Amino acid sequence: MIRVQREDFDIGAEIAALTAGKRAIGGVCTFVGLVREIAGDRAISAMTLEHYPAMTAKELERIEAEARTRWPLEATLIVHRYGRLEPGDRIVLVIAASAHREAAFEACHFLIDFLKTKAPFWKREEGSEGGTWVDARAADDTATRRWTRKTERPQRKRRHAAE
Amino acid sequence: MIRVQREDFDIGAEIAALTAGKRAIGGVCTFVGLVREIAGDRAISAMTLEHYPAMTAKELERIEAEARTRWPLEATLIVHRYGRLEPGDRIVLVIAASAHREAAFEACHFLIDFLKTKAPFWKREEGSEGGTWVDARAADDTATRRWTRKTERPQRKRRHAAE
Amino acid sequence: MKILYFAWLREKAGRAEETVDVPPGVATVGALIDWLKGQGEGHKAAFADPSLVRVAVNQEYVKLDHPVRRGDEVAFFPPVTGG
Amino acid sequence: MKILYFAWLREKAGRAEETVDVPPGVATVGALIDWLKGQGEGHKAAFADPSLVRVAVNQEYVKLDHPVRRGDEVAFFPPVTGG
Repeated sequence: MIRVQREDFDIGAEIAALTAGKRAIGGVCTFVGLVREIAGDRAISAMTLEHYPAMTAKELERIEAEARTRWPLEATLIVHRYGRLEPGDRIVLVIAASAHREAAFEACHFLIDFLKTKAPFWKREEGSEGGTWVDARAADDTATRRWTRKTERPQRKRRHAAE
Repeated sequence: MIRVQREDFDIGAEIAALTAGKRAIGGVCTFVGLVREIAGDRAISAMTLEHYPAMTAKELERIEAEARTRWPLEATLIVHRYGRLEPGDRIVLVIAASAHREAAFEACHFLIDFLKTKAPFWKREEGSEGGTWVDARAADDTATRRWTRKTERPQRKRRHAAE
Repeated sequence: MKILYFAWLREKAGRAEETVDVPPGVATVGALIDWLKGQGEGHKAAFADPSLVRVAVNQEYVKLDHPVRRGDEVAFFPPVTGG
Repeated sequence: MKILYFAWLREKAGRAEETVDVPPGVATVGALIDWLKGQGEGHKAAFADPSLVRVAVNQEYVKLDHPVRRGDEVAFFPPVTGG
């Protein structure tokens, strides 16, 4: 399930609603992204998240569907906010629930890594010297490439063996 | 911070309390373990968690301290329940918060992996044919060994490079 | 053809969207960018460094050689920074 | 010396804890287990397969060659299954 909204979300309520009655779930991994007060060495007073509504929904659904082909998941949720946010505010929520904890961890990690490089959101940070569009991080591309299926990493095999 | 308790916990409230006012946090990774209604091919009606109180607290504190030497964490929490639980009930909560999501994910994963093989808890499952003590899973030992520092895995290096 | 601009491309282009009638020769994303660059200083500034520009046609990521047709929704934006 | 038993070791030993006075020669965890096995059928059953038994002395995991002393708290239990 995916949702893009201006409003805040309640993590506990989201997990409870998503997992209610699904008694095959053994592990729930959740990631929450928060607005930091510092970006690089610059103090941030607020941030505005712009997005491309028609495409955002499609991309998030695509990412979620991909995760569900890769891991045996009982439930997934992505909630992403847009609009003006302040330090400490929640930006994004990703939940992956599975019978086993490895699948929950991997899928949750995959979802946020992909979201960071594929979902059409842009952050504009406001500091004392005005606003600046955030630059994409090369580290995010690297994180996403980790999940490329063609270059099967030894680690991925090892993890599955541990399940 | 660690807590061992009979009572349930409120995930959203725990995350909010743990991260309140800590504006350097950019990512919070949370794991929640739930009682499944099936274990192997056996239906479970309830489970009782026994533990060794004096040692449990020490072990959880040790595991938490170890995570904090390995990753730059702003906050960590482990809450583990004991006593009688039913399918769908929450068993354990692990939270790791950091400026960066990779550290939050890795530390949270490390904490639950270590807890599973080090913290002195024992599960007794009740089914239609009576109670059975749960056997330790070899997969849990494998998962814990992944984090052994001496056998540095290529994956661990790659991940850190991605930060 | 509907053109959308996001983030700093929107600011440089001076508009969030516009509907354009492109000449028949403009059949790919790359050709569309070249044509748009001739439409004013803002457009020229927006596309000054093509390596910073990402493109979606009908809400799907595409490359510069992707075809564009009448009725398409073509969006230009910088690398994404959500999450 | 205080001995604690958990999970199925507790059930087999038929007790959660006991305070024992061990002979002077019983100076390691391994020797303590051998001595306890002679204390009754329940004890014998609990320690029937030593590979399934984990030991903590004063709440720290130890191996069979770890020393035990008067005043120690020695706990026996199966591999843990929490989380």
